[in-house]
Amino acid sequence: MSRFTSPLLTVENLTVEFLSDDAPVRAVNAVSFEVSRGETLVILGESGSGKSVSTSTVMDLIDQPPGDIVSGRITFDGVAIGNLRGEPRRLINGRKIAMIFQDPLAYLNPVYTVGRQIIEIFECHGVASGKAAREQAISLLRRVGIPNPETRIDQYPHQFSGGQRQRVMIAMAIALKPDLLIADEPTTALDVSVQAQILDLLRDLQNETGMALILITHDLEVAASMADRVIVMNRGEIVEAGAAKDVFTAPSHAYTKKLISALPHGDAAENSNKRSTTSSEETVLKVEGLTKEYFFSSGMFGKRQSFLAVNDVNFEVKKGETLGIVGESGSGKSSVARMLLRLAEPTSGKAIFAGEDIFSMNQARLLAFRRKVQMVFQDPYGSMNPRMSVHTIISEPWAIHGDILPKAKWKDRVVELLELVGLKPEHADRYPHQFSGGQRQRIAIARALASEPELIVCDEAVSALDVSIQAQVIDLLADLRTRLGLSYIFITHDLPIVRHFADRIIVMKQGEIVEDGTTSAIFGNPSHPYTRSLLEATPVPKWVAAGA
Amino acid sequence: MTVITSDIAAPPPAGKLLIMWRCLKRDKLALFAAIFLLALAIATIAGPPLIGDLAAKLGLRQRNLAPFSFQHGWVYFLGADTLGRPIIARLVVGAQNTLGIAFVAVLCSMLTGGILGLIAGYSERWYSQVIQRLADIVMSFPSLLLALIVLYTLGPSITNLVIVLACTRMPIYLRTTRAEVLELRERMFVSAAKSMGAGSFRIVLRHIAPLVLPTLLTIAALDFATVILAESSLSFLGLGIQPPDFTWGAMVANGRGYLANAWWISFWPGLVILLTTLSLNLLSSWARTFADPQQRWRLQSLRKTPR
Amino acid sequence: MLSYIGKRASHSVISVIGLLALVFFLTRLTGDPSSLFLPLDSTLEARQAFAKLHGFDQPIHWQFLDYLRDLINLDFGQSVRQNRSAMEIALEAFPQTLKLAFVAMALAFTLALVAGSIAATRPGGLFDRTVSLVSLTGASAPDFWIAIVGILVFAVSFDLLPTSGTGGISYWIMPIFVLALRPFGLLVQVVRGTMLGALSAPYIKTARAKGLHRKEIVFGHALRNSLLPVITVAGDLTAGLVNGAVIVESVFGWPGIGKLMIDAIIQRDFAVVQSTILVTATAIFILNICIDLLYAVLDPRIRY
Amino acid sequence: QDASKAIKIVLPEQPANLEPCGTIITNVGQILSQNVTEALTVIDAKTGLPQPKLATEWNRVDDNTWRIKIRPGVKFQDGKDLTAEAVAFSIKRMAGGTMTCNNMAKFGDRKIEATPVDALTLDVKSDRPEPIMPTLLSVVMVVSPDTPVDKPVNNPVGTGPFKLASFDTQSVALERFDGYWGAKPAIEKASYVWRSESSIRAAMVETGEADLTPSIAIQDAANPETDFAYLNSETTAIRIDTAKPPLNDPRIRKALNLAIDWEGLTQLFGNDVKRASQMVVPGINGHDETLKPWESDPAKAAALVAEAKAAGVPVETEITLIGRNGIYPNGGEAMEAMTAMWQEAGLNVKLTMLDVADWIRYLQKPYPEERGATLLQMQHDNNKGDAAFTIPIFYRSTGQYSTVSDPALDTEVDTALAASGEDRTKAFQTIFAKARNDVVSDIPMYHMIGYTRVGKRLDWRPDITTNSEIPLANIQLKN
Ligand SMILES: Nc1ncnc2c1ncn2[C@@H]1O[C@H](COP(=O)(O)OP(=O)(O)OP(=O)(O)O)[C@@H](O)[C@H]1O
Ligand SMILES: Nc1ncnc2c1ncn2[C@@H]1O[C@H](COP(=O)(O)OP(=O)(O)OP(=O)(O)O)[C@@H](O)[C@H]1O
Ligand SMILES: [Mg+2]
Ligand SMILES: [Mg+2]
Ligand code: NI
Repeated sequence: MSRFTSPLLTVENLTVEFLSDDAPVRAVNAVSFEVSRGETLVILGESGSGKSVSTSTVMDLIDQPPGDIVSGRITFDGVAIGNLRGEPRRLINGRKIAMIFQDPLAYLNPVYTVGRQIIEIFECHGVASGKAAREQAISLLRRVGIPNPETRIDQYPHQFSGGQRQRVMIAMAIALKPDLLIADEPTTALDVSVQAQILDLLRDLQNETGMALILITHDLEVAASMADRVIVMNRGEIVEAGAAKDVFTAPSHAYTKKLISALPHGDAAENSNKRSTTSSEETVLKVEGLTKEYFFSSGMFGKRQSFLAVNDVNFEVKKGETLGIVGESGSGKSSVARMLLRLAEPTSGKAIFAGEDIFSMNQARLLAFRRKVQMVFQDPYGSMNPRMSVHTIISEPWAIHGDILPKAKWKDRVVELLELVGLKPEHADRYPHQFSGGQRQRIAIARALASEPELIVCDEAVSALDVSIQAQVIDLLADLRTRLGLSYIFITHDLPIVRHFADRIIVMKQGEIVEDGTTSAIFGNPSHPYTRSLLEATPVPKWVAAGA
Repeated sequence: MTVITSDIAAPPPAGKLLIMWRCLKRDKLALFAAIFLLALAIATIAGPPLIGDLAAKLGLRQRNLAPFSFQHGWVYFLGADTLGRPIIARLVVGAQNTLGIAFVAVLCSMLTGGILGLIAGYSERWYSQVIQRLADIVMSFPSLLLALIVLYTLGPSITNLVIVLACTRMPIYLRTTRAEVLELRERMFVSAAKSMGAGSFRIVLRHIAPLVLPTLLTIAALDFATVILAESSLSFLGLGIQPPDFTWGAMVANGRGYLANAWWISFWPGLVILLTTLSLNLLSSWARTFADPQQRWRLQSLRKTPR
Repeated sequence: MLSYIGKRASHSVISVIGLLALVFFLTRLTGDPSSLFLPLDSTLEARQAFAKLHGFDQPIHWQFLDYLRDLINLDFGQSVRQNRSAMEIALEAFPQTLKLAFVAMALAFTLALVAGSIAATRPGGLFDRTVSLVSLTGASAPDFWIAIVGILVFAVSFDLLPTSGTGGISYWIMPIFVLALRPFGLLVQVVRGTMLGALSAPYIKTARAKGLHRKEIVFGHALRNSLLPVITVAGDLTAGLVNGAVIVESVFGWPGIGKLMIDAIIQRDFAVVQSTILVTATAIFILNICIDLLYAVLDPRIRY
Repeated sequence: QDASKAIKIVLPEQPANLEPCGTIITNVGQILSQNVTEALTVIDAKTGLPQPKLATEWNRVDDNTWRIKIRPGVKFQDGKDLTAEAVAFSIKRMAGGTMTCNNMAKFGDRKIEATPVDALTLDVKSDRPEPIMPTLLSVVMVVSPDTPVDKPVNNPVGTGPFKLASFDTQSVALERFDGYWGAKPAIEKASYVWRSESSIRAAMVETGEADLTPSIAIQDAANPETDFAYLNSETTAIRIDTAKPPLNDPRIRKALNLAIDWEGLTQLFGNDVKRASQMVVPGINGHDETLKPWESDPAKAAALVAEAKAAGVPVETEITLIGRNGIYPNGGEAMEAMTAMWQEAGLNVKLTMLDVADWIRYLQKPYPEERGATLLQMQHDNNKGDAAFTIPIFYRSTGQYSTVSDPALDTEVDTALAASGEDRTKAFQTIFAKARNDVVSDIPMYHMIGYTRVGKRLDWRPDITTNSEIPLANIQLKN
């Protein structure tokens, strides 16, 4: 493209492997790409295709060994940085190149306040310090849409919701207005309106400073709205590259074609939906007046403060039905999910499951209950024991509830489940840290399915999956629902997916349900202003916007 | 992702033991440590029947015989002790009691401390508090006094000695375990396990304990030396091992007055204690690496693709 | 937080009283002090008179009630051997031990943090191996060995340091060194172990991507996350020193509480045993409360 | 003050207190005796006879009464005069029973009472005839009448050449007392510190940090220029419990003596020690120089055991040898060696090493009921010049350590104690001979040797009294 003259970053023929006793795993194979100032390069691709690994290599974040850069040349601003270490590398990382990590929950240090983690960047690059740095950090948090940044700056990551942590991560990355920003799935946990706000922010930065952006996303609409150029990766290789418009309108590679046609959007979703066909009258779960108040104190001896995260939430889930929960990031969706599984005690309220209040169950009843209800966590990496292999992780429900599956059959069943979610049998012997974000999410889904539950609570369960695999997983879930009468509570920010998959939807904002109804009703005739703003926030492709 | 199978043939699937052996081979120091401990084990079992009598044979006319001479036979190569008994023979014969006492004592303290620590850390019930305060009490109880009390109430015996040693070392395991559990129980995977229906027992044992164990092993490996030496300091109360039985610790203590004139009397037993501890530590740090999937590659062959 | 401290403190007070009662009854099972205080060839009558004078002939529970009554009046009893108030003796010795323990631990702790962390950044490397070997050797060698050989070498052969006693800086060097050796060895190992895990955590990648100084990454991010077991072990070792730096105290003639306690135990000077245990136990309980509070400071996820 | 006239002495142990009534405790006596406080008499190290100190002369008024003349012109360190009244006070303080007085142990069960006759004369009465009263008076430390009577003190005030300057947990300091009645000592200041490790004490004198240490281990006494050996009035022995089979058979007891490889055992204690044949050292009234120690004769020992066995003595019965940890240097090793030797001789001996408190139960009457056949490691110290401090304890049936109960022997002991002069010596010697040859209730081992390291600055030699006193006044400074 003529607009961008000299490339800022060039990656040539990059090949990365992971070594162990077994044959090496080739994660990235002969990948080349470049990005210029002010340009946005979007990397699309299958989950596990090497997107994160190839971009991490740019920042020297792959540990070698066990990682091994077999070949490749990385040039940034005319300097070869492939083997750069120590002080020169430090001056580039964070300041010239910054990265938004895919899994914001694990990538924040749990023992420091978010404020400190942001201020640190200013201080170590000598940009600002003390009060000034704090001021800047607060304004950054405000820019990424964190409410009350003055108080929240002194809180710790675990006190933030998934989407809020992701935004903290973004704030950290843009703090020094880098020349190149690598954003690895930056909006996976953000609702559409916040997502739009963040994308605007990134665009503004690009206009302001000429920042180059490498955006990894699975979301085709986001991709289209941001991309100047697109590369598509599959199985560690680049299968297609070109100007955004060309790739989207005239894909050439089979995988790209599959990708673009995989998930129907907009009204197409309304028609080709995977919603439940056999609507039943039997109520599986009834939630009444659920309320959660978080207490926290600022500092060791600080005053105790409280925050009402969930406020008087009521809903019902029927057998064989999918209840979608959408809403603002930080509106208490995950809190509701955690309470339903008795992982957090509610401040007040009731949840009747099979005629019994979950919150007053004794240990034995709880055990039976937990066999029937499973959860897919928003943070799949954190939810797996790092010492356990995938086989052990997936077979754990069988070990807990001895009567589900005889031990002899575990191995086969694990392989079966892995294949159902699009992973390979040999993955069973690997450990969580050896997977990509999307792969971990799929392992979590496989585990949830393992105990053959009646109700699954999915907290952003498919948010990191590329559309083709997303479709595969949704199909799987829909199939199970029809065959086994499973019910789902499906928390997501992704409107096409809920529209496609959910039977009824509740919309949450600031801890309260602002609207609920059947999917068609919500999408066809939204009544609450917030719902409307959600539906309107659909991004427009960049070439269309530019052309207009 | 492509699995390159063409240029490197995948090794045939190996059993757990074989994998461990391969990993052990890659860490030379740990390998030496293992070999040393193995040799020690063999000497412990096979040694006493072979040279048992030599260890007790008095040689009052060759008291404190200096080492490094074959004049009196090879058993005197490392010198003789204060009663002229050959040090080599005594090292071999002393190993059994020493290692037996230390091993059992360390194991007991680690197990009880670890288990109580897991309970105290994970549970928030009243007994967690009770366990902790009890640990505080044990911690503030002078070990010598404990030894004396045990001696007077239960009488001298090796079992009681082990009880005393295990009791006094127990709090460190308990408190360390608890500290780790406090953090680990807040981790997401514990919630995940809970949500799957795992009981406290399973969570503590399967999810938390494996992550605590490496730290405990590290402490235990060093405690081995502490326990061996502490044992000898208790024997002067009459609670320790009684002559003619002896341990390395007793040998070290025996040579205490001779450091300026006959260093070898306490040096050699001190050295074997040191080597044993060192070996255990090297092995425990190897085990730590091996048990951690994120670190295990350090012990693997990592064959690179040719470029 | 304040309520937690209050609760902990009250539990601790109860525990200390329990400990004292335990010590009171159990020590009296360990033989009659009269024969120990009097010369070996003194007569039975003399011994009985002695027991009567000091109330050892009373039933044990009466003795205990007496003790409690005195305790309420803050009278901790008289040392039979030293002809002085037992608490006065204990409080005189305690600061000496505390000074020594504090300096030694501070030294061992900081050195171990630094050495252990650096060793963990390159496991199996030269620095790691050297630190491990040196620290483990120091930690598993008998302490009197090091103390006596140290004196023979540095004081006698080279005449660099005084053999023993108290006084200026030079008197501190050897005792501190000997005391710090074992804690250092153990702490290095614990730091190294936990740091290995922490250094491969994802947030370390974040720190690297942020371009933090290596020092910041290792000591700020990784170390901070692995401190829990480290301070626990350090606390435990401190308690050990507070309770019994006996070897160092007796070899170097340091008038501390460890030696005092051991002597009192061996000589069955019950009042001194009780008082020293009261003093050290109080210190240890306070130490443990501090450490538990420190957990919450170090890791915000831990709340009491 | 002149630093060159100040000396430092390292003791093995911290004195628990400085009560003048406890000077028979080694580490108290080594500081106080002859320095801060003085007694009425002192024992001459060579002859064992009492010599004048604060008493100038004495004579026996009747069987139970001795009249003592007090030295005139003596002042206490607090300025008070020494009078008969003051001496009577000191004796009353000691014997009155209002406080525990360790030195009283030397009096056994005797009761004494002192009454001033005039300003410098005093009558001392005992409840039964006491021929060696002047010797006994050597343990009566005379203290200022201002000393509290009912409780022990840590700030003694006596008449000695030095007065206490300070006493804390690290050291005791003495200063020369200018009002002293006798010759002015060369030393002006003395301080005492304590280290338990013998090698450290030796090192301190070697480096010049200290000037004198009264006892170091044999292996540390390697420098003939500074290290002096002295017979230290201690006798080591094994006591045989004659009441329990098989030890109630004299043959077995003799066999125990004969089975030891004495020459080998001596290696443990160095060649300076003297084999003992009786429980008191030479120089003590009653010691019999002609009495031979047991020879080593394993063959004869075996024969005796066989003979006893044939006579139906249960020789296989387990005999417990009870040792005491740390009793004297190499004590543990000696027990180990002797056990091995006895086992060699066919006796079923088992060793248990106990700590003091536990060991004392076996040493002193009443003995534990369930004790079985026991041998007991012991060490006896008599530096008071007379076998009266030994014989009744060991051989009279009422004796503290005694395991014999022989009425004939009892009367013999009583007669000996009442006798004086030649008769007394003879009678004691007969009893020792009987104990050695017929009763065999003990296995005398050695008269022990102590080693003292004296710094190059000092001109002083240890002697048999060094274990109980180090008179600073006797120490001269070289050049
Ligand atoms: N430490 C590791 N050891 C072995 N294999 C690894 C390791 N890290 C990643 N991989 C593998 O490398 C491949 C590429 O991973 P990468 O994280 O780049 O995927 P991705 O394209 O970002 O996928 P996603 O969209 O799911 O995040 C995956 O197949 C993954 O299993
Ligand atoms: N432990 C906690 N202490 C204090 N506040 C908390 C805590 N956990 C969550 N919160 C707050 O509660 C609110 C709801 O959090 P929750 O995780 O339920 O949001 P969410 O709806 O899942 O959002 P997202 O879509 O971003 O994941 C957020 O504002 C969050 O900051
Ligand atoms: Mg990824
Ligand atoms: Mg959430
Ligand atoms: Ni999305």
